[in-house]
Amino acid sequence: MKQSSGTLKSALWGLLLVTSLCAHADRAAPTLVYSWPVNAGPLDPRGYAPDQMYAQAMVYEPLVRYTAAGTVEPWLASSWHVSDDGKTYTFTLRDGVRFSDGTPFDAAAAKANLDAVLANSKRHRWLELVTTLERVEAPDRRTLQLFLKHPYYPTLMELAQVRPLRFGAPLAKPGEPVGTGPWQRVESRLGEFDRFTRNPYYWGAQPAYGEVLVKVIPDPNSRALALQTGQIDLIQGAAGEITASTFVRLRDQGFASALSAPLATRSLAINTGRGATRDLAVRRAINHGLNKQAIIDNILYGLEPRADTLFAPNLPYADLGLAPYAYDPALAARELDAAGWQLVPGASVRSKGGEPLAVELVFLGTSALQKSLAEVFQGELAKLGMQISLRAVEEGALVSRQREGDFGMIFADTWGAPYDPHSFVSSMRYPGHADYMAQRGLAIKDQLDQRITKVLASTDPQQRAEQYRFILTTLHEQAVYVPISYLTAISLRRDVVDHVQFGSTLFDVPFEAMTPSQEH
Amino acid sequence: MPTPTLELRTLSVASRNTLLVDQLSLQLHRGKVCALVGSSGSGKSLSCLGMLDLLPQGLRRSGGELLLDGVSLAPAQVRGHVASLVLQNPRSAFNPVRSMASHAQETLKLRGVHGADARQQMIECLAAVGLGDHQRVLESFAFQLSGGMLQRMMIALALMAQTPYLLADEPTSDLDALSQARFLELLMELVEGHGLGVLLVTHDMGVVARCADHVLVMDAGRIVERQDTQGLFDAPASASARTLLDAHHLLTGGHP
Amino acid sequence: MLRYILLRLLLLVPVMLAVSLLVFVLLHLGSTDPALDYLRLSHIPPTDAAVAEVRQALGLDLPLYQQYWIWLCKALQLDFGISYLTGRPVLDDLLYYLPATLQLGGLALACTLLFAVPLGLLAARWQGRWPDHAVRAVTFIGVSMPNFWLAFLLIALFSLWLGWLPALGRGSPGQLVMPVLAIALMSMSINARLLRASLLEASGQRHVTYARARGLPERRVWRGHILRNAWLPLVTATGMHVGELIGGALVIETIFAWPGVGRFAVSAVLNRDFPVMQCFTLLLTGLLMLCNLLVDICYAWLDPRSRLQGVDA
Amino acid sequence: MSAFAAVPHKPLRLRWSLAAGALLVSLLVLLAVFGQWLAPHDPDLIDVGQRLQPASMSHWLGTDHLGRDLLSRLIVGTRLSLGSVLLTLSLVLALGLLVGGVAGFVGGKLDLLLMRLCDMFMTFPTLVLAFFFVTLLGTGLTNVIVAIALSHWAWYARMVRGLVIAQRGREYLLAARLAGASRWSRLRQHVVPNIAGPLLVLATMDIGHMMLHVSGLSFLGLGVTPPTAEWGVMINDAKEFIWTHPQLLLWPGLMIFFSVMAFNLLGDALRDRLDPAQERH
Repeated sequence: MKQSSGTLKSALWGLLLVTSLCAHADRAAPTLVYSWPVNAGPLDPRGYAPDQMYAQAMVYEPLVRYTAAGTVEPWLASSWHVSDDGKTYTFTLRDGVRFSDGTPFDAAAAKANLDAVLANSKRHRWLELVTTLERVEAPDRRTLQLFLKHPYYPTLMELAQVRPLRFGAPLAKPGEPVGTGPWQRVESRLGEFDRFTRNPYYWGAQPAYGEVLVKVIPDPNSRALALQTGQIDLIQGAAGEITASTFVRLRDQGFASALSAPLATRSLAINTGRGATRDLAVRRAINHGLNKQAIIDNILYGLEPRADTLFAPNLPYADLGLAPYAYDPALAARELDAAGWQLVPGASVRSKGGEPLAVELVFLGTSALQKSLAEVFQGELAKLGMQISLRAVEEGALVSRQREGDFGMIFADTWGAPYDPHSFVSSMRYPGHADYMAQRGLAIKDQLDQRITKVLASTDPQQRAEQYRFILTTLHEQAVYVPISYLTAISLRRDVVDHVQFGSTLFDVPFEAMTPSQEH
Repeated sequence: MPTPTLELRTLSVASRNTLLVDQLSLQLHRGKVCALVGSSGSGKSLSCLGMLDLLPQGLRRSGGELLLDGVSLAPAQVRGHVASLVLQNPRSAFNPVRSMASHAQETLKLRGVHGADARQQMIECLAAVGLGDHQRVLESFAFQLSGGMLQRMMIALALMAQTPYLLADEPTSDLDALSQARFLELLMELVEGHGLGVLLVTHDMGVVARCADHVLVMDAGRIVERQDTQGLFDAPASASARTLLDAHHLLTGGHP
Repeated sequence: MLRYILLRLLLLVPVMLAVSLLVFVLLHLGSTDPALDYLRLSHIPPTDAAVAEVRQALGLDLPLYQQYWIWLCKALQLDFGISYLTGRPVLDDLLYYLPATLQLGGLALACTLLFAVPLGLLAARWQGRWPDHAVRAVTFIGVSMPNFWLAFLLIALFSLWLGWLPALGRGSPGQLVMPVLAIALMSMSINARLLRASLLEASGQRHVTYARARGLPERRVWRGHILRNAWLPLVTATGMHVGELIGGALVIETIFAWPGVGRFAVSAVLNRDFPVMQCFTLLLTGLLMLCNLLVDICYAWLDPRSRLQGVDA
Repeated sequence: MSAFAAVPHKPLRLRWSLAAGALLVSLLVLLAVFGQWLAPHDPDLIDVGQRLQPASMSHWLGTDHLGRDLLSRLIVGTRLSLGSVLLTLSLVLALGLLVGGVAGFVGGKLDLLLMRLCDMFMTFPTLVLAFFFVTLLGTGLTNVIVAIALSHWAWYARMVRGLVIAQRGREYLLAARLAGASRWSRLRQHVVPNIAGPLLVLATMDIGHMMLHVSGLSFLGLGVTPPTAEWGVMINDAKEFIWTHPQLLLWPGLMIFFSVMAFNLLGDALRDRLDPAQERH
């Protein structure tokens, strides 16, 4: 898709060369320059907005860390043992770990952090483990015991999450982040940047970079320009750091780029409890009627693999070999006819018993990507005789519509690793979710919720896999969702930085693994 | 030595296509009042302004050579140095945002008079025109003084400029009878006292009768009759002179 | 005069109070619930329990009048509450970002006067000839140009094609040029046209004719009489333009990634950050009322008529 | 009798600009009314394969990021932009006449109160006020229209009040009152026609201003809901492609620019013709 007039391209190259020459590369303690839309925030170990998760992941560490393969590896806990009844977890803490202020990390410090979570359980209750955790004991300096009210298999997964179950120095003053992680935040200037330097007491290998400077750049276009003009070295993440078209343009200009494995699913939730989408045939027709591959190739520039099921196969318990809904408009039309949605000659919209086949698609007005996708869906489904009316809303209204089920179809991505599939599935049981509202119209919704509760409490992996198969297969066959593509993190870097890898979750960026490249 | 004169030769004023003043010539003599009369719209005010080249936007001036005692002068040299102007509606003639003192200073500065003796001259001129309370008058603005006082202030400015000639464009038509009489009295004093040469533009034959030595009657941009005052009143030659006089007699019921 | 200024300053208080009450009520009756925005930004699923908990934490569950009363008491001690999203005191953030906007707005205002006055004078001085037509054409384009489109044209021209100026951010003077121009062009053109019209009107006045009749040189007639009167409408227009400049800053700051209070307010409004919106509108009202007072004082100083006849407030 | 006041005559320039303004505005109205039939392609037809094409015979101005024909969207966009502004104007005029009329006619305490309210609205910059109302009412074109109307009515109310008070003193109104004409008929027969002139001038001058706000708010993502073609939204969409396809940004901006200029041109000419004395920047 090379499309730019001659003078424009040469001007850009000129711009690039001039700026990269004068970019300073001081050799003393090399600095990696990254960017984020907002400041990192006070960085409380258990803090939510305004604390930014990428920064919390740099400073605070979990007992066990989530890996790309979907399992957990020992981290602050060198080993652990789960009791037979699945209700007691005993962790042996790694020795010689100290906080960035030099104080030791031991069972007492760990217990203090977890007790603080339990004390404020009202705020942290959204995480299932917090409601199931009874109490925490520290029998000796290197042993930590967690007692649960009932078995809860995703305990280790939820301990791996960025917040709230990570560990900060108990005596640290608020706003002074002190963690055991490879980095410590030394300076934060509002609206400008946050500066992280190496944690001198870090138990692991010291990072190659001496400093990570995170500039505050809210606008994706400005971020792309900052990379071009050498003001930043790296763009990485899955939170819409830059638009797909800009990524392709910069990649074509020679910036080293990479795409991560699928981390979450970009999908539409269909309301089974309201309007024409109550009818399974309509939902199946929608799944068959969308040419996902063409959309991905043109709107997403082929950056995200096509999604056929709600969860990517590489996620735990999700590799079920479900039959995808192939793009087959003819089949979709036949199914609609069979279900009684007739297209009266002369009319452009099908109807059944006087009710027009009209569905309201709600999307985020400020997201250019969702707007483009919505417009393409509208165009494609119109060919099937379906009238899709688009409703653009801003963030706050989108959430309230998801809560109240005030939508025909709505953009509702999954939460991504490490929440998928267990936390996401678990949340389906509670009203106030797009998923709960979408599934409300299913006859077997209650049975589904019971199965979800059972799967979370099951201790036997084989039985757990069986429950997941039922849940995911039902959701797939009832076509409650239209999975579009698997969200991947993108990475673009100037050739001053090497060994750039992706974090195993949506939120962390492994700066500690990156090294300044040798040539410069 | 012939009496000093300020002569205007063949002044014409035209807007885009109509001729408003056609080949007007006149002579002003020191110590004499020459009246320029005519019905409204006859172009007498335009001539007065045209003489000093003060025509508003959109009007073209042609001819109108000015000679002082036979010596040709440019209008800019005449304005403020040879001839001063007194306008009809005095309130709008003063800059609303500047005090009387600043108007006076401006005029005196032209003659290079500054500081204390400028102040002195201001006081003298104001006294000369009967504005005794000079402190208050000098500090006040146009909207704070009456029409009559403003009219006399204009005369004072003319005195300060020490110009031998004075063009007065309908100076009395806005004033009440009392301040009109006082103004004409002051004018006559200056004419006899300082030998001021005055061009008096008016449509009020009463004023002409009382002050004017010589009368020019205008109609549709041309002078139709030139006579001395007494002659005009006795035997008006032109039709427009007669109509003016009839109107005047009607108003005043008989001879002036 | 002093009494009049004191009266106007006293008037500020009831108006600010009325504005704060109006804004408070409008916000809370608004469409969506800020708790949802907080949960969204915290990546917490908005279950009913979570929403209730956040509403209680942010004090939104209290009855409206009580919330306003609490806000008012704290506001009187200059404590405008904590921002829902940044967790920092609202006033500190706003005052932190304000200088950037004032710098942009101030420069734009200076730029407006710097260009509008000579252009207006030029056009009026040579009315009808080529400078007049040139100025009228330029200002006419300026009045019709949308500022956000102009901003992109400037970026495309100066940073993309010519590469002279950095396209965004703040710090080096080069980064000031485009945003200021994008904001100022509109009000510069309006003021130039206004000055030209008021100059032409003033030069037609009778007192100017009389000034010339008194033999004053043309230069002094222009400076002492025409200009002195033509300033007045410009002063009132400039007062109004302070508001327009701030409106312009709102849009321009988002384009040029300028860390000003405008952009901060836009993000606060989109994320339903009530305390910030409340404080921002108050700050803006105060600023605008002070500007209007300043304008009135200038007007009274320049025009004795209004000063001595008692200014009609 | 001040014979030397500027002799009123119609300079050539004035007639020219009136004609040009009227011509451009009528062209816009034409585009707005017959938009669909004039547009070469269906403005909302998405053809993802034809994305970001340069100008070609089939697409004179090329295609946008979703493969829709840019020229058709510009033409159809006229309807929305013009329509929304005229709707806003009618709302603003209604509000202005109502409040201004009542304040002017009733006078006294009510007049004072209404005028203070106007002052408060007038101190706020119109765009900030509109922005504030949109976020309260929610996005969407109807809300944008209401928001802009709410932020512009004060100017009209202030002017109407002034004119009503000026008219009220006029003899013929007193005569009408003596003749027992009801207050309402007096307002309708005598006062309104005299207000129409200056109001028309203010309206035409203000249309340009409002159009800038409608497209401004759409540019900020708060205005028109897709996929309807509107110039402000098109600029917002094209923002992302400024580096590679600046023309996507150029054309909608030009359309806004020319339509605002057309109304300003007409407004200027009307102002000079109807009441030269009334100065409004």
